Amino acid sequence: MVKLAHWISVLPFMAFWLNIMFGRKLGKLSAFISVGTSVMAALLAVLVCMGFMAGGSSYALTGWLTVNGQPITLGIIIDSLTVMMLLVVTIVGTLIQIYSIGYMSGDPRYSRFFAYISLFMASMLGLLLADNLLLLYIFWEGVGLCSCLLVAFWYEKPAAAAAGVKAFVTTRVGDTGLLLGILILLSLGNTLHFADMASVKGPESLVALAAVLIFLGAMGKSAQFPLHTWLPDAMEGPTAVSALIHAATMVAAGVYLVARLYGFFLAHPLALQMVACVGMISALMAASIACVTNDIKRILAYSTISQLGLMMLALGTGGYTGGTFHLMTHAFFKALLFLGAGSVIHAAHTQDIRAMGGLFTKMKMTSVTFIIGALALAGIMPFSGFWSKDEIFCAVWHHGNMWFFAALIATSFMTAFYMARLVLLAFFGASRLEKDVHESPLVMTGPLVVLAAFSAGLGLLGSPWCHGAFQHFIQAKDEAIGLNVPMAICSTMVSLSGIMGAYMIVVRNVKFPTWTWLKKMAVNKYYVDELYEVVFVRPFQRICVVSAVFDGACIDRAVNDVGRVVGACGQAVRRIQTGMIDRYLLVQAGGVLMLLVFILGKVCRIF
Amino acid sequence: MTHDILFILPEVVLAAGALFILVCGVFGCRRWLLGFLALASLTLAFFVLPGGSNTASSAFSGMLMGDAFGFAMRIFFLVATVLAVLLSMGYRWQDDDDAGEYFFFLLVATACMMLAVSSGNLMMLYLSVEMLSIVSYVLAGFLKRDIYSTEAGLKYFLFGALSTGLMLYGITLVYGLFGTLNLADINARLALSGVYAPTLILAAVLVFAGLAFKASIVPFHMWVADVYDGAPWPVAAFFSVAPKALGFALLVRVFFGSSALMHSGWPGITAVLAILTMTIGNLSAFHQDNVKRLLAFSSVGQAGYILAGLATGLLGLQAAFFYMIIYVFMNMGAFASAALLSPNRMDLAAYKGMGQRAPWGAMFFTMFLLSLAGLPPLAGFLAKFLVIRAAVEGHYFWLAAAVVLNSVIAFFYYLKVIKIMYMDKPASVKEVAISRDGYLLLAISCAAVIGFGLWPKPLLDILAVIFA
Amino acid sequence: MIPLGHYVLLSAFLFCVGLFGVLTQRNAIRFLISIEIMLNGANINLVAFNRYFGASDATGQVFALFVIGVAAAASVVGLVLVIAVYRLRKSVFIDDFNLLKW
Amino acid sequence: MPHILSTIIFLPLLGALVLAVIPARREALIRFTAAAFNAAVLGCVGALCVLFNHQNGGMQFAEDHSWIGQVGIRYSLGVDGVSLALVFLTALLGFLACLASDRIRTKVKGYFIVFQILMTGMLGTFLALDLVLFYMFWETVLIPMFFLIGIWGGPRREYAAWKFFFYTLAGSLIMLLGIVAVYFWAEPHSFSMITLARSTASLSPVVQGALFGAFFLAFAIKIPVFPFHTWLPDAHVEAPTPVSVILAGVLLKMGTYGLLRICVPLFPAAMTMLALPLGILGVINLVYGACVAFAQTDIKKMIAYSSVSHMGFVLLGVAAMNSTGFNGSLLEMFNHGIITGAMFLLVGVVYERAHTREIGAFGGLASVMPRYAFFLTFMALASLGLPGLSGFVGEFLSLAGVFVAFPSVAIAGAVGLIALVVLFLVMIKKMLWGSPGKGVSWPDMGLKEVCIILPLVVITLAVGFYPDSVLQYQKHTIDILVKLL
Amino acid sequence: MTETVFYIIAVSLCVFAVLSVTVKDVFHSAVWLALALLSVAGIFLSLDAAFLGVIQVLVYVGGIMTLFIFAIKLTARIGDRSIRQVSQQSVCGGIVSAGIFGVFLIIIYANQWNDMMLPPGQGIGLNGLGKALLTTYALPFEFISVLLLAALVGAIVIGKVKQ
Repeated sequence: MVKLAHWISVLPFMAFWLNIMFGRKLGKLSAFISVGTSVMAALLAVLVCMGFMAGGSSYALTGWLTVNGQPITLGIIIDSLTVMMLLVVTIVGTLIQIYSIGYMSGDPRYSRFFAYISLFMASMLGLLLADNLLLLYIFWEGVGLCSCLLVAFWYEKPAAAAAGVKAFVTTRVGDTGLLLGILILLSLGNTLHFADMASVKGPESLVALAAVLIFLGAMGKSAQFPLHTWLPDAMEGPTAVSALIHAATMVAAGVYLVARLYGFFLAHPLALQMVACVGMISALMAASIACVTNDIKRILAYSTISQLGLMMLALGTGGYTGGTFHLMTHAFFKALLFLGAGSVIHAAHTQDIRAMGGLFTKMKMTSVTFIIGALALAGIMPFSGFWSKDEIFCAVWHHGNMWFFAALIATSFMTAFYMARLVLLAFFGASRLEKDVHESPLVMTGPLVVLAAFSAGLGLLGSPWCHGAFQHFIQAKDEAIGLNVPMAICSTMVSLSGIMGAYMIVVRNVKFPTWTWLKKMAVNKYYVDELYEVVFVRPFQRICVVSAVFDGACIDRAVNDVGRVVGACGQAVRRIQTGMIDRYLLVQAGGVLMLLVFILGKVCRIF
Repeated sequence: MTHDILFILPEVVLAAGALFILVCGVFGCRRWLLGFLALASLTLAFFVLPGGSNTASSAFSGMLMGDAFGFAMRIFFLVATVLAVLLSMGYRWQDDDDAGEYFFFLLVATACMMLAVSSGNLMMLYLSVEMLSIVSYVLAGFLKRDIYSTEAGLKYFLFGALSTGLMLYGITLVYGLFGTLNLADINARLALSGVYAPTLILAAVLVFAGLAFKASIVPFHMWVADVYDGAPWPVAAFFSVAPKALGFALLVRVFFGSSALMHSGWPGITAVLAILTMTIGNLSAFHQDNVKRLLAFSSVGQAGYILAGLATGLLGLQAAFFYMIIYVFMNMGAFASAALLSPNRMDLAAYKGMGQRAPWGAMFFTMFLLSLAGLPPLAGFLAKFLVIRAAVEGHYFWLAAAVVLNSVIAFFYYLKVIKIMYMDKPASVKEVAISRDGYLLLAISCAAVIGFGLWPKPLLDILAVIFA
Repeated sequence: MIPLGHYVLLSAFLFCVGLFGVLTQRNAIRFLISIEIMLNGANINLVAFNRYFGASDATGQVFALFVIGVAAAASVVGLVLVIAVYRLRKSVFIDDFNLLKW
Repeated sequence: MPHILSTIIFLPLLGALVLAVIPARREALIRFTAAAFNAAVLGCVGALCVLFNHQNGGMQFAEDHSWIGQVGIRYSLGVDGVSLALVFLTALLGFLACLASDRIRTKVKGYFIVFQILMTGMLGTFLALDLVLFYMFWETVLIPMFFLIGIWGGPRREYAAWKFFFYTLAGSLIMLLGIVAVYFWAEPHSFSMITLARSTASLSPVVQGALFGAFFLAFAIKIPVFPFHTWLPDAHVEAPTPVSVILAGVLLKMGTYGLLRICVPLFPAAMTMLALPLGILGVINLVYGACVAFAQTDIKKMIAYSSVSHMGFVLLGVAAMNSTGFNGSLLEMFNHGIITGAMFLLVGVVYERAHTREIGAFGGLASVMPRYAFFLTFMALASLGLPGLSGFVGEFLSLAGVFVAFPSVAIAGAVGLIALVVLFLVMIKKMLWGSPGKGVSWPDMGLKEVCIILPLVVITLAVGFYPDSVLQYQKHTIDILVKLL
Repeated sequence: MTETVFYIIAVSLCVFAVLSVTVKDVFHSAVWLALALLSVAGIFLSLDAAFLGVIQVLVYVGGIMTLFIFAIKLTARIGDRSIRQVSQQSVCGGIVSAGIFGVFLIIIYANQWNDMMLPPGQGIGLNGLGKALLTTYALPFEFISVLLLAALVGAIVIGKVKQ
């Protein structure tokens, strides 16, 4: 049963080629092809999961390359992490594709959209199934490409095109780090298979550098602190795309990579420490920005960066279960929030939450599901968010570093704050919309309900009632299985205070006079974009112009000058022939004299 | 006695043929018939040639010596003159008189060259060179009503008289030193004594001046451009091929044949002269806009390459003479196609768009120019390759580098002509007709250039025998 | 007794006077005159060497004879060319003939 | 088939002769016969690939006859792993360029005759084993290229043709000096590359260095390496599309092939000594090419400069001096030929419709010409080294190889790769995305144009997914080559 | 006694030669040349080459000088004595020819000819000369005739004026 795993990735790939080749002729049918294949992939994933439960194992496919004498073989890896991620990606992917049938109904390039989505699914699933770092890198770039194509799907808008390029280039910077990490490992003679990544040969410093570089790749893909600028701009793409790629699956690839190489990272505490720090910084920064942004999709984007920061923090502080569990739950409720936002935008035709209001009464289904997602994100008791965030609280507390714990509390507080603010502004209060608003069609609200169910129920897997089913499944090493009651109370209190804060500011509009400069910094996204513009983009353009001018002026002119010089001396020599016979005779007699003097001087040394 | 007569039978046949043509010319035969007669006498001389000369003998009490080198050169001159006669028949002359005298001079010149190259005595050598010069002055100034041709004739005379004067004085000094003018004895006495008196250097330089004038080596090359420019096309073509080859043959006979002179400073100096000849020849041709002067300077450049071969020892001799044989066909072909394509207008603008107006003619001309430049599949490349090989083998690296540098410069102006023919729009689109004899000549030279390019083995074997 | 050196010196002097004449004349005919002087210089050399090398063979004198013949032929052709140029250009001065240049 | 290599080389020449006979006004017949002959060559090369024995790394189908005995020049041909891929590339691109030549309407007969001679020259260069024979074919490529650029080229064609000709000629003549010098310095005097490989290894490094310098100069101009590259953009901009396909696809490879075939086996000591400078040159090529390309406004000049940076990768591969590096550089040569050939064909498609190459002139082509947009995006991604397409494999192997030898150079190379990515993505953004400009309403790619591009796309995908399809041919030869070092 | 005669003739020969080259008027230069040729004939007589002296007088002075006079009369316009006779490079010409003469002097005095005295006995007589002409040097003798013929034909071809 497990041997069919590679079909999970191949099926969507076939759907991609079908849609590309016969896109225009298929029209509406292309949606059903891609949804059909992802449903089949989901079923296969379930089968693989059962096969895995019954003791299935990873298997090899074919040999691919020999680098430095090391044969690199392609294979499929089957273990708890992969199975869990396969299930998450296929289920969320299918739901989002169903949702986008409605969302993209009027679009002229309808079939091309589903082609790209299928290609994305194929690459993402391939990434999960890859059993060595090189194959993972190949699908890694494929995923980056699809995100670029989908973000720039409405390429008539220059902003979308620029965002697509920015996304691909920034992730590509990260991927170069991953590539260099692979090259280092290869040059040290290791095979890149995950199985033997724990026991890597080579000098400590080099391998640590490799680990850091690989994490650089993960940072690029998961939009962590230095390379996060592309995710907010990526919101130019259709919301379904944002939901699928920039919330649930692709951005999770970075965390998946760190989790996959957890043995390797554990062997190098320095790299682990860096993971934690980067996670902390991203979480804090993104959360603070989210509190002050007014565009619904950008709030969710920054929230994603923040949550991923938390996951990285969890992994960095040894919380393998916390990180992975939060990864799973976050995929569901963040997808739900994005799709909810999508249906809100679809109906209200605006993204600015200050211009919305009172949607609760008009869009009952969307509002309820959205609120469930928000509560899950904020980490309120019964919902999945609470359980996974609780795991993270335990892991960080267990790690002992007070700075991390303080950052964790601050982030949870801010998370609760901006989600509550968003919900209050968008769904409650007076309606500031001009036109009336009506509920989205069933094809869009259906997936919302299913996702809401998942967001609510999934958390219970890790709760004591199912006596740690998820922990056993994920083969967690750390022993903090039982519910740590005081930690749970503390996290709930933090979330509730966050919500109260939002309520005070939004409904009671109480002015908090403190930290105005921090508020101004957050509004301007800490000037990171402008920094990159000044440090990287503009100097690069200037270097190019200078080198082009240099190329034309110096080298080209030098070459032409050589031709001119030879021409000039040709002209000079030609001038000797003046046609005057007496000069010729003189040259001849002079020639004889010179020859005489030269030979006598040389041969007989008379002179 | 019969052996002596047999030895010089070819020359006698040529002289008789020349006189016969002279007489026919007087009785008003047309140019084509006279040309045919000239060809007949040349072929007859060719068949008579092997009869008289077994390679070891000398005739007329040392006046002539019949070695393999002399024999080969005599065939060489016959072939060169056949090509020149063909060109003269194919070329459209302005006025058709004096055709008889023209062919008379051509044949007499060939007879002199054949005698000169097989002469074993400096007196005979001087007389035949002087005879050739006198005939050449007349040929250069042949079109007596055209101011350019007469000026060319006069310039050639003035330059030639001074050079042969120098050579004569050199020969008198040689006679003073050795008491005899017979080359064999001179070489023997030179090898014997080994003392290198300054007078001999003086004599050698003066004789070298005379011969270098013929072979257009640098300090004595000033006349080349003006005389070729002024002389009519077939005469210029003949000058660029036969007398130049004679110059080099005599240089080998007098200087490079005997070993005594070789080990002294001569090779170094000839190498320097070779570089000068190449460079000045190619550079002067760089900005030429008159095809004839361009080809004249290119022939000076080619003389430089041949001299480079001579400067580098035995392997170089073979390379130089292989180059010379190929040079005959390339250069005659180039001159012929230039002459046939635009006989009266010599500026490059006349050749604009020749690719459309005379496709075959232009193709032949391109073929010859590329061979002169040294493009691989053609024979020109192989010739240059052998010279470079000889230079590197003799450790004359800067000479080899000079040959390479010069062929880059040379490629420029050869390609400039090709560019003008194919890439510029023609002024007038009327077709340019080439006469039957013209095509025959072009075909022969083209066949030789391509044939020797692809299969040079027979030629190299002959040269190996000559310079064993 | 006259040493051979004097004869050779005399012929060398004549040769150089002829050369000087050739290099500095503007008139073609004076050019020819200088050429004649050079050739006579050579003749003296030839006859002197023949005489001083013991009268076994007559190479020198025969060669001198031929040189006189050749000089005659050369000056005939030279003069004809000069006259032909004069007929067209109405001048005998060498530096007027520079149509063929560069 | 005893003389398969000779038939491959001289079949195009035979085609040229046949074309010479056909009267100039029968253009259709001329195009058909030219295409037929090129197809025949492609067929022969295909047969060659099939008959080629992968396991045996040495020379196969060798032909060796004495040509000019006295001088020691032999007519010896042979194909092995190194040259097989390039011969196939030449035949394929020649055939496709021939099909794409329907844009040439003036002097068609002359065009195809010169084109066939060019093919003979290129095929001969890759198959010759005798240094002088190699040099002869190397030079025969010059004149046809000069005519092709000079007569059928763009506005500044003569200047470009001159520059191209004299740049390459100067280099190759210096190589001639090198060839003659090698002949005399090697112990058993010979021109054949195989015997020389054994005898020159004993030469002192200084002598090897000098000889290597002579050869390297000629190849550096052809590759082109940084200071000698200014002829490439001019030649590309002015050459008609099919000619620039051949120029980019094959002529650049003659330089790098020379490095692998002549410099590495003949001067191993010099190569190992100069590997680092070569690597540094490779990086300069890579970064400098991408930067200058980024600042170009003419699409063809941009792609020309991008070829300069791709050639940087090949140099990196060669500088690695190990089997992975050589495999990478050889594969990169093959891929670059395919990809850049396709890019130029695509540029030709747009140029034929818009008659301008300024990138500013086309915006938003994706909505006007979707099929063209797909192909251009595909090829742009392949050339920026997207994994899963052939570009990546070559670059990855070169980088992996160089990393073992010189880590810092490899890191600089990988960072330089980002410049390449930015270059091509911005090109796609400017040309395809954004709203279509005024008057941009051209028909999409016709069936013929698609059929020309399709084989190249298929090969790029095939090599990308399964690189062993090409690597298997060259693995064993390169192992032998590495053993020589 | 013969020495003094030789030296007188030699000195006069040098004076005549220099005068014929430097004098302004072309006609005077031709006359000085004639005198120089006569003194050369004298030199031949002093070297016991009587026949050569006679030939010299007959051919040179008689034949070639008349040719020159004809040519001068045909080309030189009367009274053009004022036109500059010396070319611009006269100074360089002088230097070069002086240089070459200097080299001659150095070499001749470094040579063994200086001390060679006149051997006893007469030079080659007329019959010796005649025998040499027709036996060892028969080929050049015939060759000279063809040369003169060619010069003749050449002169006619270029000289004749078309009716």
